[in-house]
Amino acid sequence: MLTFTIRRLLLAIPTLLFISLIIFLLLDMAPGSPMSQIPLTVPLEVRLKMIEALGANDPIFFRYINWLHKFFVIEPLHVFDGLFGTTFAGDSLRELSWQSRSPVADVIAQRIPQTLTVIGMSYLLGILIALPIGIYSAYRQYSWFDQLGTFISMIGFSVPTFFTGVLLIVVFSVKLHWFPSIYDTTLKVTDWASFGKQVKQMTMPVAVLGLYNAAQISRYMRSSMLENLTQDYVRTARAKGLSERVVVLKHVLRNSLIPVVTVIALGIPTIFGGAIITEQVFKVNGLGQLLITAIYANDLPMVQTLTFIFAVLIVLFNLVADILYGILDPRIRYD
Amino acid sequence: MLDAGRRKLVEVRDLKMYFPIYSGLLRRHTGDVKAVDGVSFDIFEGETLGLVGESGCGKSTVGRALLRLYELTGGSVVIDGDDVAKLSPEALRQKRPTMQMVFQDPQASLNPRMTLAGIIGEPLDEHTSLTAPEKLARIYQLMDQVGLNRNFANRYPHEFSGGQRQRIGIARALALNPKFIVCDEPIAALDVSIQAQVVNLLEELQDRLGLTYLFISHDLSMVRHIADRVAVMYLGQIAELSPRDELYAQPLHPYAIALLSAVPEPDPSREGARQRIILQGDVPSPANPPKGCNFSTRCPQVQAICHRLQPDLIEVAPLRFVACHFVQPQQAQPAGSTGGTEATEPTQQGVNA
Amino acid sequence: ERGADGQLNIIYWQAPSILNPYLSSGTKDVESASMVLEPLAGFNEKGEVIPRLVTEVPTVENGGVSADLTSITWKLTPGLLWSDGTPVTSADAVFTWQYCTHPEGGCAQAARYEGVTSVEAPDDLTIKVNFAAPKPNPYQAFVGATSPLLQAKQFAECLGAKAPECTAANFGPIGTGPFMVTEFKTNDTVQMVANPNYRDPAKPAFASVNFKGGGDAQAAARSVLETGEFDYAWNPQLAPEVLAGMEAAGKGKVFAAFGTLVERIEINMTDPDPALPEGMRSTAAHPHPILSDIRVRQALSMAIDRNLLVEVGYGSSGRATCNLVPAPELYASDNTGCLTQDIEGAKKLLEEAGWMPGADGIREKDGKKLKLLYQSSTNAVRQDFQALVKGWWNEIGIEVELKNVDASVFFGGDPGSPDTFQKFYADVEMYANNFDGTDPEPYLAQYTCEKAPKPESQWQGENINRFCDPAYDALVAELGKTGEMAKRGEIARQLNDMLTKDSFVVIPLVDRGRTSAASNTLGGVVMNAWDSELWNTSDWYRVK
Amino acid sequence: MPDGAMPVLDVRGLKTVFRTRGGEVHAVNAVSFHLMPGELLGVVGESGSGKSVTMMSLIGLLPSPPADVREGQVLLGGVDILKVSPEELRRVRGARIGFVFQDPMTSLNPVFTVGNQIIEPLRAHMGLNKAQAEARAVELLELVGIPDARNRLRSYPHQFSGGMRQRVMIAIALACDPEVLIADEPTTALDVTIQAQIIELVKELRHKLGMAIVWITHDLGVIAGIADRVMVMYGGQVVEQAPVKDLFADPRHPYTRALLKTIPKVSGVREARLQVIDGQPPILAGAPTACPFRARCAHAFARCHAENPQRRAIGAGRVGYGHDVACHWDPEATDA
Amino acid sequence: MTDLAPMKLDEALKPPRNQWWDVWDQFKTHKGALIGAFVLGVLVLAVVAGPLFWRIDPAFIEPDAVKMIRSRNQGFSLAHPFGTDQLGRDMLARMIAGGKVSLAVGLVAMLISIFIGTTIGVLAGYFKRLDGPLMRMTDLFLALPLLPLLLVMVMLFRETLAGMFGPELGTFFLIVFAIGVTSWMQAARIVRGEVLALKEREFVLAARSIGTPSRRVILRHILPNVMSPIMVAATLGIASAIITESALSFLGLGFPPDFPTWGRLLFDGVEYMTQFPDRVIWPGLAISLTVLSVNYIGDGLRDALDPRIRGR
Ligand SMILES: Nc1ncnc2c1ncn2[C@@H]1O[C@H](COP(=O)(O)OP(=O)(O)OP(=O)(O)O)[C@@H](O)[C@H]1O
Ligand SMILES: Nc1ncnc2c1ncn2[C@@H]1O[C@H](COP(=O)(O)OP(=O)(O)OP(=O)(O)O)[C@@H](O)[C@H]1O
Ligand SMILES: [Mg+2]
Ligand SMILES: [Mg+2]
Repeated sequence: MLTFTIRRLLLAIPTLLFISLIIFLLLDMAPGSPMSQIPLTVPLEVRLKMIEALGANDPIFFRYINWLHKFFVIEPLHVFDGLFGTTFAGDSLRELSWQSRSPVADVIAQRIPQTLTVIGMSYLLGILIALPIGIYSAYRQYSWFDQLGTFISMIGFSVPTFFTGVLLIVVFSVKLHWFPSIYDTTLKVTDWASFGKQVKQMTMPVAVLGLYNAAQISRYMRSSMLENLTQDYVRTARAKGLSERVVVLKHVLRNSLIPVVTVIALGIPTIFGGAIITEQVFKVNGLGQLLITAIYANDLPMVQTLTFIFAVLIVLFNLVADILYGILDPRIRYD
Repeated sequence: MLDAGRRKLVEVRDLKMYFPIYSGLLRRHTGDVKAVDGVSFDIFEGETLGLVGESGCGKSTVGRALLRLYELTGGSVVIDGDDVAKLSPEALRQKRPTMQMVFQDPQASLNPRMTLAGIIGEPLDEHTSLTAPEKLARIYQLMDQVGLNRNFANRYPHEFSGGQRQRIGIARALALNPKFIVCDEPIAALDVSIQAQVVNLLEELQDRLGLTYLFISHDLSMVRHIADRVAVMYLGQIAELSPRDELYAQPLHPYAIALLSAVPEPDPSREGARQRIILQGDVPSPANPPKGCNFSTRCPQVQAICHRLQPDLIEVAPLRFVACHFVQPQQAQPAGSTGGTEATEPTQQGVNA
Repeated sequence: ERGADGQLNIIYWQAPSILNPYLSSGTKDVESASMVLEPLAGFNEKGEVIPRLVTEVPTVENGGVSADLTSITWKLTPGLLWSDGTPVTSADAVFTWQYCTHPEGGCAQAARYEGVTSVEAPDDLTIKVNFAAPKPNPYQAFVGATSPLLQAKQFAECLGAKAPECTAANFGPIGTGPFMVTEFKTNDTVQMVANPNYRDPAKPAFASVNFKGGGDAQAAARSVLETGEFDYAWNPQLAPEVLAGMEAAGKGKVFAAFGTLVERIEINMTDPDPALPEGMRSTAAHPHPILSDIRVRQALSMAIDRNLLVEVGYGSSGRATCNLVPAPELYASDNTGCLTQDIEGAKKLLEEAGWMPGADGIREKDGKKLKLLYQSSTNAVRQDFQALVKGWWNEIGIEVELKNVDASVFFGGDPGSPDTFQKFYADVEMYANNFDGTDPEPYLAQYTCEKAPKPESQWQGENINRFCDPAYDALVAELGKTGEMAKRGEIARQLNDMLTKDSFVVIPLVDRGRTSAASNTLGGVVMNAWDSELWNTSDWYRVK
Repeated sequence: MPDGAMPVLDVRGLKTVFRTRGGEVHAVNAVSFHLMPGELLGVVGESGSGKSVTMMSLIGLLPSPPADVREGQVLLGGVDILKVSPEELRRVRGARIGFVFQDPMTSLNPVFTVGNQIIEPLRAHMGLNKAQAEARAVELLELVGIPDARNRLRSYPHQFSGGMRQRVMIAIALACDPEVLIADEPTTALDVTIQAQIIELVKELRHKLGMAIVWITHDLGVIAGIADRVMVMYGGQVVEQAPVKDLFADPRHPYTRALLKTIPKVSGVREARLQVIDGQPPILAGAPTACPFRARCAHAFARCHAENPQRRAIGAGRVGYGHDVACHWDPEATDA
Repeated sequence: MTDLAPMKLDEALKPPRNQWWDVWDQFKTHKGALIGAFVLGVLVLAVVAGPLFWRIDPAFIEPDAVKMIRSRNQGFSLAHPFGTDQLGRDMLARMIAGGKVSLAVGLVAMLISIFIGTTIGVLAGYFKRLDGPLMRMTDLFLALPLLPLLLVMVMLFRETLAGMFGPELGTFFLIVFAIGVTSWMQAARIVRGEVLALKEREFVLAARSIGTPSRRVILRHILPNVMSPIMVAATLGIASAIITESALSFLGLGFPPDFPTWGRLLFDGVEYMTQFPDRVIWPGLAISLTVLSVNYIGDGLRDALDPRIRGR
C-alpha cells in the first residue's frame, strides 16, 4: 500500500507539471487583461505602465518558470519560515496577486476556513441525508418513499442553486427574518451566542448545497445498495439468524458503502473549488468567489495558483479514492 | 486406435504463458504467474485430447494460448502447418476460421444483448461476404446442426436453458467450418441431464465433420467418455499424458492417481468400498511454484529428489508420457503401490533412492 | 459625539481588493480607501473644490496658484495628525508624489501627477507643486479621492518595484480620515474603527465600520432596503420597478447624483467586415460602407426614444441626454434636439441616403442590405436597451444583430481578443464613460485622429469610433492652451457638439447618475458624483 | 434407521409459489419429507426442480414478495416453525438449523473477516462474550480442518481457497450445534480433490456430532458415497424417495432411471453414447394437474396427462419411510 | 432425441428482425417512460409547432412608448397567458422560442458530451496503453478552469463559426460544443470502469476468438453493454447542459442577448422573483419537467435495452 501510494505520488508529479503548463497557456491565451476593471478614465499610458509593473508583459516561458519557482520553492520556504521562525526564504519575492498585490498564498489561506465550514458542512450534510435515504429507497425499492426520493432528487438536479438560493433568501430573510441574507466572514465563534449566529448564517447556504449534494449521493447509495441486497452473502447472513437490522446495516451497508465512499472522496476537491454560485448568492466569499473575481479581474497569478491547487487536489483525491477502496475492500491490495 | 501415421493437426512445443506481476515503486516487473510453464503435446487430426486438472492449474490458459487469445511468453503452437504464435494480426485473422473455441460458461460467453441469429451470424459477418438471405440460410443450417429450433433465431441468450446456450456457443464455433475446436469446460456450468446432450452433440459433430477437439474439463468421468487421449495438468505443467483407457485403468503419476481416486462413483456399493487418496494442503501459487517437482508439496510419495529436481515428461510406455522421478520407462508401474492406504510409503520399485 | 452611534454597515457588491488607490484605481478600492486616506482637497456634491487637509483652496486670486499657472501652493492645516499620532507634514506630500511617479511603480494614478515637474516642501506645512507648462486646471495632484496623501513613514520602503510587496501597508494604510483599518480581508471585508486622532473631535459619529464586499447588486440593495442588515449599499443597479418594490418596504431610500457618466452608442467609422484581412478590419484604411454616411447615423439617433430608455433602465437615476459632456454646467452644451423620437424623420433621412425598403422590410441600397451588428457588454440593463433600440431600428428598416460580450473581455483591452470595445469588430457598440473630476479636456481629447486604436499600436487607443476631423484636432489643441474658464467652456461645448449633433459619431443616450441605497436610520448621506461617494462619512450618523 | 424415533424435522405438504409478472410459479408443490436424528438425507434432481427453494422455504429465507410459502407444516421438534413469529424464526435459523450454501465464493461477506462471520451467530444465539465466541470459533475452524485456526480468524474470505471457504461456511453452519444441517450443493463449485476433502470432513463430523443432515446435489456419485436416504425431486415435487442402496439398485421413477443412465462412469464399461433425457424441464406455471415429467417420459400414458401421481410406497412401509415413488407407471407390471 | 433431430418448422418462420423493435416493444410497457416520453413530446411539440399557433414575435416590443410602458410586467391575461416581461415582450412566445433553443442545446450538448465521454472511456478501458494518458487527460479537464476555457473557445471559434453558419447557428454550434467539451469527464470515468470489467467477460473473448477486430468488438459487444451507465449520465447531462447554457449567455458567451432560452429566462426572472413570481415559475417548471421526463425515458430505455429485463 505504501509503495503504491508513493509510486502514484511520484507519477503525479509529471502529470501535474504538465497540467500546470496547460493551465498557464490557457490562461495566457484567454482574452481579457488585468486592466479590465480599471475605469476607462485612466489614460492609456498609465495602463501600459501598470501592466509592465505587474510583469504581465514578460515572455510567457519566463513567467511560467517564474511561477513554478515561486510555487514550489519560495512559498514552501515561507510556510516553513512561518512555522519554525526561520528565515530561509529571505526576502525573495513571493507570488503576488495582481488584484490585491498581496501574496496569493495568504489570500487563499484566509479563504479556506469559510469555504471549508460552509461548503464542507453542506457536503457533510448532504452525505448524512443521502445515506439513510439511499439505503431506505433501495431496501424498499419502488415503494412510494423510493419514488418520491427519485422525484425530489431529479428536481434537485434540475433547479439551479442561483434560483433556490434566492428563493430561500426571499422567504427566510426578507419575509420571515429568520436568517441573515449576508454571511459575515468576520464573525468569530467565541461563545454560545456567536455560535448561534454562525449556525444561523450557515443554515441557508448549507441547506441549498446540502440538498443538491444529497440528491446526487443518494442516487449512488441507492444503486449500490440495490446491487448488494441481492448478493449471496446476504442470504448467508439471514440464514445465520441475524436480525434484519444487522443484515442490512452491517452486511449490506458495509459493502455498498465502498463505491459510495470513493465517489464521495472524488467529490471532495469540489469543496475546495468552492461553490461559485452559492457563495455569490449568500456572499460567503470563499474560494469560489475568490476564483471568480480573480478570473474577472484577469488576476493570472491568483487564477493559476488556485486552479493548480485544485488540480493537485483532484489528482490527490483520485489517489485517496483508490486507497480508500483498498482499505475498505480487503480483496483489493495494491502492491 | 492411435496409428502413428495419423497427421498431427496441432503441435505444441514448450508452451509458456506467464502473466507478469508488477510491483515496487516503479511498477517493475518483479515476477510472473506461471500459469503454463513448458507444456508440449500433439493433437492428431480427428482425435479428442482431454485436458484435466484441478481448478487454476492452467487448463484454460493452455486453451486460450493455443488460439492466441493471449500473447505467448514462449514456445510454439503449430496448427495445421502455421505457427500461430508468430502470425501477423491479419494472417491470424485469416487463420481464425480454422480454429475455434467453445467457452466454459454459456451464459457469460454470449452477449446478452444480441439475438441468437446475431451471435451465430457474427463469424459469418467477419469472415464471409454472404448476402443476407445466404447468411440466414447458413444460420438456420447451423441451428439445425446443433439442434436449435429455427424459431429461436430472434431470442436472446437469457431466454434459453443452459444446454441450449451451450449449443449456441457450439453453433458459433462451427459457423466457419473449423478443423480444430478448443472446448473449455463446455459442460461445467450445466446440469447433469444437459451435460449429456452437449457431449453427445460434440461427439456427433466430430463424427460428421471430422473435427479435432481439445476438451478441457475437470469432470474426469466425462473426459473418459469423450477423449481419446488425456493430459493431466498440475500447476502449469503436464503430469501425465496417456491414452484414455490406459490412464483410467492404471494412472501412473501420483497426482493422476489421487485425482482419479477422488471421483465419486454413482454406485453406493462401490463408493463405500473405494479407497480415496485425500490430498493434504492447498495448491501452491503459480506465482511461486515449489522448487523441483511441482507436486512435491502435496505428493504422498515425496522424496528428497523431488524437492531438488524437476522431472521431465518422458515416454514411459508406448504413447504414455509421465513426469515423475519414480515412473521410469523400463517399468511402467504407477508411482507407489496401488493401495491407497500405503500411499504415504515411498515406492521401492525401480527407484534407487 | 465620536463613536456614539455604534457600527456602520456598508456593502459594496464589488469587494475592495486593496486599500491603496495608487495601486488600483477600481472604484471599490478608491472609495473604500477614501474613508481612511484623504487628499489635500476634494470635491463636494456640486463639483466645487473644497479643502480637506488644507486651510483654504489655493486660487490665482488668493495667490495660491501662480499667475502663469505653473505652480500651486497648498498650506496644510496646522496640528493635523495621522491616525498613529504622528504629525502630517509636507514631506508626506512630497513622498506621495515620489511614490506615484516612480518609474517602476506602475502607479494607477500617474495621470494625476502628469505635468508635475516637482513637489517641494519649503516648510513643514507648505506644499508647492510645480508644473512643466501652464496648467489651466491645477486641481489634479492631491485633489480628490484618487490622489490622497500617503504617510511617508509607512511607505518609505515601498517605492517603485517594491510597492506591491508592502502588503501590510497596502491593506492597512495609515491615514487622516475619520476611520482607521483594523482588519482587511481582500475581496471580502474591511473592518474599521473611528480614528482617535481625527481632526474634528466630535466626529465620526460611528465607532466602527463593517465594510462588506461581494455578492450582486440585488442582494446588496435587498440587505439595505428589505432586511435592514446594512446601512448603505453602493450602486444598486437594478430595474427601476424592482428597486421601487424594495423601497416600498420602507426601510430605506435610493439616492442619486449626476456626474458625467454617459451611456452612449458609438458608431464605427471604419469597416469591421470579417471578410477583410486581419489588420485591415476596423481601421481607417477602410471607411465604413454604411455608417460613413451622416444621414444614416442621424437616422439611428432619431429613431431612439431616450426617455423610454431612462424609464425602463434607470428610472430616477438616469436622464436622457444628447451630450457627451453633460456636466458641469460650464461645459455642458444646451443641446436637446435628440430627445424627441422621430421615426418618420429617420425613415425619410434613410431614403434620402438612398436606402429603400426591400421586400422583407429591410432597407437596401445597391443590392446591399442595411444590416448592423450592435455589441455591448453583458449587463441586464444594456441588454434591455439593446432589445429596445433594435426594435426601433427595425422599425425604420434596419436589420440588427445583437451581441453581448463579457465585461472583463469587452473592457479588457487584450489585443488578442476580437471582442474588445477598442477593436470594435461591430458596427455600433454601447457602453458608458465619464471623466475624472470636473475638467473634460483629456476626455474630449480622446477623439483626436491619432488616438484611434489600430493594429500597429496593439489596438490601444481611446478614439473608439475612429472619428477623424482635423478641425476637431485643432480645436482640442486650442483648448489645451486656453486658461480662461469661460473660453474653455465654449470650446468644450463646441467639441461636444462636433461629436454629437454635428456628426452623430457618438449617440449619447442616458446621463447616468450614481446611485446608492441608504437605510432610513442613516443620516448625513450626501451623494457626490465628483468624488468618492463616501466622501463625507465623517458626517454620517444614526437617526434615532 | 432408528424406527419409531421422533424425526427432528418433519416437513408436510410444503407449497411455495412465486408471484411474477408472468403469473404464479409453483416452485415447490406439496413436498413432504422427514429427517431422523443423525440421518443424512440426499436430495437430487435437476436444476430448477425446487431443491433450493424447498429448503429455503423451511426457514423463511426466500424474499417475500415474490415468494409465498402457501401451505404445509415444518415441524422442528414438534413445533411448526412456519407459524412462529419472525423473531422466533430468527432464533431457529443458525441456532437449530444450519445452512451451507452452494457457492462458497459469494456466500461469505467479502469485507468482514472470517472470524467475524463465525462469531456473529455465536453471539446472536448463544450469548457468548467476545472472548468466548472467539475461542469457540477457533475450535470450529479446527474442527473443519483449517490449520493455524487462531490466525486464520483474522483473514478475509478472499485469502482462502474455494475449499477452505466452503469449510468456513460449514463451520458457520455448525457454530451453534444445530440439530439439522442443510447443505445446498456444498461441493458443486469445487473440483474433485477438494470435493473429496469436504466429503470426508462431513462424514467425520457426522460421526462426531451426530446431527441430521440434508445434502442437496446434482451429483449422484456424491449421494452414493454419503447418503443414508435419497429424495429425488422433479418439477417442484418429490418423485421418488428411498434408502440409498434401494434407489441405486432399483430406481422406480422414469426420471430417476434416466438420470442414473446419463452419468458416465470413471470405471467399468465405457458407453458409446450417453443417454439423455430429451426435452425441457417443465414450466412451473400454475398448480400442477398432471405429472410434471410426462412430456419427457418414455412410459407416459393417458393417465399421466390427466392426473398428478401421488407418492405411493413400494413394498412394505409408510410413504416417506421406506421406498416410495410418485408415478402411475409400474415397471414391474410392464417389465413382466 | 426429439431435441436434436431437425425440428419441424411449425410456424411460418419470421426472419430475424431488427432488435430495435424488441426495444420498442419493451419500452412501450414502461409506464414512467411512456409518461416521460409523452411530456417531452408535448414540450417538443409546443416549441416546434407553438409558433404556428402563437404568432406573437418573442422579441416584439411595442414601438409606441406609451403603449410599451403599459404593456410591461403584466400578469396573466388572454392576450398574454404567461404575462409579459419588463419590456412588454410576451412570455409565452418567449417560453416557446426559449424552449426551442434550450431543448436543442440540452440534447445536442448532452449527445456531444456523452459521445466524447464514451469514446474516451471505452478507449481508456479497452486499450491498456491508452488508459494512462487518457485518464490523465480527464484529470486535466477536470482541473481546467471552466470560464477561461470557454472564453478561449469563444475567442477562437465564434467568428469562424458565425461566418460559416450565420450568427445564430454558429453560436449554437459553439455553445453545444463548449458545453460538450467541458462536461464529458464524469461519463468517461464511469464508462471506463464498466469497460474494464466487460473486457474480461467471456463473450468479448469469444468475439476475439472469432477474429472480430477491436473496432467491431467495441461497437458490437462493449458499447451496448455500457448503455445503462451512459443513460444515467445522459439524463443528468441534459439538465446540466440547459443550466450551463443559461450561465453562458449570462456571461455573454452564449446566444445573442435578444435570444431567449429557458435558463436565461429563469436567470433574468430571479431579479423579479418577489414581484412577479410567474417569471421564474414558468421557465423553472419547463426545465424541471424536461429533466424529469428525460430521466424517466432514460429509465425505460435502460430497461428496454437490457434483454434480460425485457419480457419480465
Ligand atoms: N489474465 C491473467 N492474469 C494473471 N493471472 C492469470 C490470468 N489468467 C489466469 N491467471 C492465473 O493463471 C492460473 C491458471 O489459470 P486458468 O484459468 O488457466 O486455470 P484453469 O485450469 O482453467 O482453472 P479453472 O478450472 O478454474 O478454469 C491461475 O492461477 C490464474 O490465477
Ligand atoms: N425469485 C424467484 N422468482 C420466480 N421464480 C423463482 C424464483 N426463485 C426460484 N424460482 C423458480 O423456482 C424453481 C425452483 O428453483 P430452485 O432454485 O429451488 O431449483 P434447484 O433445484 O435448487 O436448482 P439448482 O440445482 O439449479 O440449484 C425454478 O423453476 C425457478 O425458476
Ligand atoms: Mg478454466
Ligand atoms: Mg439450488
